[in-house]
Amino acid sequence: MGPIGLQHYLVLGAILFVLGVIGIVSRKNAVGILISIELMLNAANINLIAFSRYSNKPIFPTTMPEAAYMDGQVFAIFVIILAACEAAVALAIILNLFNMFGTIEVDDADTMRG
Amino acid sequence: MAQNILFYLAAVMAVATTSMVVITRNAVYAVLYLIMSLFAVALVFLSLNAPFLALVEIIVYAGAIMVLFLFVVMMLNLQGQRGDEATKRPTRRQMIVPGALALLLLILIVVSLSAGTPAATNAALSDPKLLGELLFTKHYLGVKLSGIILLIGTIGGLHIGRGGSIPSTMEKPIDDVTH
Amino acid sequence: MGHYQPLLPDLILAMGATFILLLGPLRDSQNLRDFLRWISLGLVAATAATLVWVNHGMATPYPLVGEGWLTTAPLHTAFAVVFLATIAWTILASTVPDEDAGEWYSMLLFLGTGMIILARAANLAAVFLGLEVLSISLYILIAFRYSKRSSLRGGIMYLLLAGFASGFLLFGMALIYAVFGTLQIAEIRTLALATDMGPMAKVGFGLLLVGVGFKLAAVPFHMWTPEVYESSPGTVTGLIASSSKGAMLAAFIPFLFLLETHWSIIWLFAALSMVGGNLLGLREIRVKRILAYSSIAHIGYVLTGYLAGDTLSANAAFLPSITGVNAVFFYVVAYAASILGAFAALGYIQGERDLTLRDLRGVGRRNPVLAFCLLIFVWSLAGLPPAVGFFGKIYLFSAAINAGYFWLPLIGLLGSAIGIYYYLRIIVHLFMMPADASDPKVHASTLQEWVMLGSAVAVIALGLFPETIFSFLRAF
Amino acid sequence: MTLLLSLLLIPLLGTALVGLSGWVDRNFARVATLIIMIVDLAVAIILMARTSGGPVQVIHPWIPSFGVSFNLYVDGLSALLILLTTFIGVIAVIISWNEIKEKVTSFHIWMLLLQTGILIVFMARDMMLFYFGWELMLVPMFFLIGVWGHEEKLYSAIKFFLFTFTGSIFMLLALLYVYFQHAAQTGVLTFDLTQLLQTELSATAQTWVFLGLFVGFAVKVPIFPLHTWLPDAHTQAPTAGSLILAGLLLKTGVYGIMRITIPMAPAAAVYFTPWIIGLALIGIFYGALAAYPQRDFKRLVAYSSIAHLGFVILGVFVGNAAGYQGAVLQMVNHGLATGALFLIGGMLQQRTHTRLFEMFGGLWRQMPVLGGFLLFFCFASLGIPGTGNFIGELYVMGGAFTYHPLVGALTVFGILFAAAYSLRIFLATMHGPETTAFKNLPDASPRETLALGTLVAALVAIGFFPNLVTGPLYYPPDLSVPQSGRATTPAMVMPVETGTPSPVLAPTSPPLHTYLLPMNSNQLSDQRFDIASLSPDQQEVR
Repeated sequence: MGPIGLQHYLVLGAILFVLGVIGIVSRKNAVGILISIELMLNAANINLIAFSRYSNKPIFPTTMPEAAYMDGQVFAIFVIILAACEAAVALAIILNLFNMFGTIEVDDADTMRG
Repeated sequence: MAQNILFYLAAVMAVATTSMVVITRNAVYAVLYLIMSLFAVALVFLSLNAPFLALVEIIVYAGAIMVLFLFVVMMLNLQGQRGDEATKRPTRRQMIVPGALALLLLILIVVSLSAGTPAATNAALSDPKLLGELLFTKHYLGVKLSGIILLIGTIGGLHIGRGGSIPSTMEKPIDDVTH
Repeated sequence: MGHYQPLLPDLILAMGATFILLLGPLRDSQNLRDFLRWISLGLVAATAATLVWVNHGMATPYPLVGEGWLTTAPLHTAFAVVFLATIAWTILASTVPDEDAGEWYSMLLFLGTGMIILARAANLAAVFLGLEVLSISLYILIAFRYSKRSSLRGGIMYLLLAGFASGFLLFGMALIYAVFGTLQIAEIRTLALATDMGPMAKVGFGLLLVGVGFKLAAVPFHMWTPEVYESSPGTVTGLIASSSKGAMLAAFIPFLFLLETHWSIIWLFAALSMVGGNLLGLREIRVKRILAYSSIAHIGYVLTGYLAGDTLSANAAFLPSITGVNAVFFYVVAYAASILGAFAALGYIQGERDLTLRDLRGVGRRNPVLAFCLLIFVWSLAGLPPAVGFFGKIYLFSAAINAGYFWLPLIGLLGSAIGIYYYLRIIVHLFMMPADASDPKVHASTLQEWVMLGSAVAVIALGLFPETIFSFLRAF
Repeated sequence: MTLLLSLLLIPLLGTALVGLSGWVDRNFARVATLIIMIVDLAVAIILMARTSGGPVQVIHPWIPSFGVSFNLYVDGLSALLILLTTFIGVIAVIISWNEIKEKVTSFHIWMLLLQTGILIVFMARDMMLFYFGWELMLVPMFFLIGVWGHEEKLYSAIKFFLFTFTGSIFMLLALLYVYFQHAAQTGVLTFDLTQLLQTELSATAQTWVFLGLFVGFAVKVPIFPLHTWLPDAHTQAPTAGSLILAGLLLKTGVYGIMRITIPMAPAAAVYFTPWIIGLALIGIFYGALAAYPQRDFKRLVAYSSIAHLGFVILGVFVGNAAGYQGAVLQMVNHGLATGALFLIGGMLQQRTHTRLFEMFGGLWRQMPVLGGFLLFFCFASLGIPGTGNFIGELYVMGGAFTYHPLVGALTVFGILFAAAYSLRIFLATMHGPETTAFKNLPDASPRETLALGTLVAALVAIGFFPNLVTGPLYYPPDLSVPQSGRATTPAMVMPVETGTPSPVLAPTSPPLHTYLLPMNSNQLSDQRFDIASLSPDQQEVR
């Protein structure tokens, strides 16, 4: 159990990402799918931030521009903002759909299997 | 070593809770597990010396977004439609895509683990000040775009969330979500 | 000011959109609503003009602006101007839904902002954020008629699928960032071309391609298309099919170095889309879905052009003027001109329920102008002269042949021969079938009819003088 | 040259005029179209005269970045077919005068657009322009059949469209291949046929190019296994549509084979000649056999077209002067005679609302004039002396015998078969017990008499002066060629005696070779296919 490296984080991210994908494909209702999308975005965030820490020795040898190693963290902030907005719009639609028509199943005709 | 312990703790917790998110058929539980998962991921961020992101994760993600989720799910429950999943399990056919993807990523994991473990550096980047500076210098366009996204999200939520209340000619207005 | 000057176009558009939003309360009077339309139009025009102004006369290597977020390369600027034109067209041609409280034009302008950012993105974060501005605006535009179930369903469905796609895109980007250590696409390109990129980057780019495939609705990621197209307002459907995909295509141009390693994936996307899109449409009777399947096929054609790449490959040094990317540009213009009009026309005809081929009967007699325009657009989509779609297809397949692909153009041409059938069905129902008892309802204002006629004439004119589009491109 | 442009622009801009006049009154649209067609015919006649001094060409840049130019080129063969086009255009308008009662204006607009497309095909020297015109022909024809056709118009229209379009795809791929090969070899981007013909293609490449082009054109001709769209389209189209289909659209296919396919891949053409001659013979017999038992007047004539076009293809591919001339003669004659049969079928249908033979019978008594015309065109169709068809078939036969006696003999049998179905048309309608279903059917109106009479005159004229048709083929291919090149006009001499028969299946049999393969000559490519450039021993034949 050596020191923790970039790979460990990437593995963690990958596992969470796959769990998110499984969640999306196995669920039918809008809220469930939305939750799984959040999982995927989150998994990507782990990767982005992990790199910030291990930036001066990336897997691919490169000459780093100054402070590019922080880009991942900045990107992660943007992703969180985006997740918030997407959730807000999605929940508004879901709520409205439910209020007016009484269902949140989005998958009547099996049309949106990924 | 402390980082090791922190990482494994957080990682196990994250994987476990996330699995529960996917497995459970109860929407409220799913959201609650997701919140736990987000806390675990925040711990992962901490282990990466990114305290600012860890806080943002907890405050914004777990605190605001997830509470919104919870609110909606509970409201749906209140009105008789449970946000839960139908009882039927996914069929084998539906599991092909994630299965294949999981396999693909497994290969990736093996390959990248065999590439060796670089040592951790960049201790300095726990500094939120640097992050702030970067946000408003190098990435100011991103901040601007995030602002636009937030604005659009607000307008969109407001517009669509207006439901059937305006204009009055529309069918079946909802006056109260709890009726 | 000097620092912000390169970003002036984006600022004008975004601030203009906010301004329109503030004018929202004026909506109650018809005059003021018209006023809003013209203001929005003016804003789009101003943006386009500024865009050209700040970007003209750039020399290679094209400088990046916005601290490396946006490129000033002429091709991308030209793409952005084209997308602004589609937005302007939509502002003119769209019927504002009853549910509008001043957000409609504002949302269209925000959509335009997303497009011009995405089209000129020079780093991964810009691609992602531009795409999200675009996507979120589209969710709202699709679900805009919140009193209609189909509209809300379409909105949530597009949102979930686009979110899913974003997840792949983002995870791919994260892996790429982890490997190369930079978000700048140009740097990634240099690094990736310098040596063998390794398995992790390949997986990253693969996930990126899956995300892009979802957004473009390439087979096998096309499932959402018919449903979403059906439930959106006609003009918005046109935008989804034309410039929102077009912006993604433009953003993908800097990634074309992937042809070295990932060409087989793109090849597969293209072939499957051309076959699948054309076959799936054959049995469909709902018109918007027919065009949705046709748009899948068209994405296949475009990807065929992409395979030809942005530069000429070594074995094809004899067609200097038509690279794959130029052909794609031509096609995006041609396709946008045709599909926007087609969906808008269907939108005017559409009643309460889904529009079927049957509903088209009698439109030729009842509203000959609209039917004639629809004929021209469908003609162009089918790729028949003298409409512009004809040369669009020829250029794409020429570029592919030029780059040494043979089977793909053959598959594409055979696919388009299959696809001709459903275009012919539309024409047959428009002109050659007696109307049922009830006449179709057509709601088109005079302005809208003129806009349609104008774009029909443009489709023919561009088809007769296709060089115009290349001259336009060269002017940047 | 403004002549060529005006030939195209008159019908194209005429659509606007027709649209305007049709807005005022539907009869104005008819009159306007007729005037436009007549003016176009006049221009075509002038062009014909002009062409005798050498080919007329006009080149404008069109899409320079793609090597496409607006390149029109008219030599004797083109001028001949253009003349036929404009002539049949006039007849088509006259004949639709009473038949088309709905959507008159749009009918005539489509007619004019169709004429434009056909003219582009016959005039284009630039292959992209050619393809442009080729596809442009489809849509008006689709509308003519689909809107103004008979019972199963939609099925027929779609079938027609899909067949032709699918065929044209292979043609496009082949053209693009040659275009890129040419660009790779010379560095010049051009779709100019003259230059594309200079491309050196390997044997394999020639095979594929030939097959691609041939399939594209063969669908239109149509050659045997690709013919199934034709009976439906011809039967269901309105009279004018059938006339144009038979008279012109089928000829565009043959023209494409003569002008593009064979010169582009001469070696492959030689290689495939026996097979194609086999298909042509099958077409001749299949068309005749399938025509005979038909119950539907127009369907019978449609099948007979397959047989007639078999003769044309045979003439083209036997590869000698006689066959070539015969093919061109048969193209023109078939356009006139079969077109006329379709006209009569349309007239009968207009009067009786049926096309079925069992409903007819003994109509001669009621309509002697029309019956007389029918008799003449039936005889023309079976090729009696005095009509152009006789000369054409004679030439083709001669060419076939030169190629191989067996082929010649089979051709003779084919002509005998033609007699059977041609006579059946006449006997089943005009002779026999008089039908009780129809009384007091009006005879041919003056307008109809005029249309049919013109066709009779044309056929008889060709029958007695075949060099009206074959003469233009000897127009100098280029002004650089001395005038003496056309000194000898072809006499009505049968070239049978002198030709050396070649083994049927030998891919390198001499006749086709000798005039198809001046690959490295610096002569203009047209000459490869022109009688003027035949090898000396073959010129003696004349």
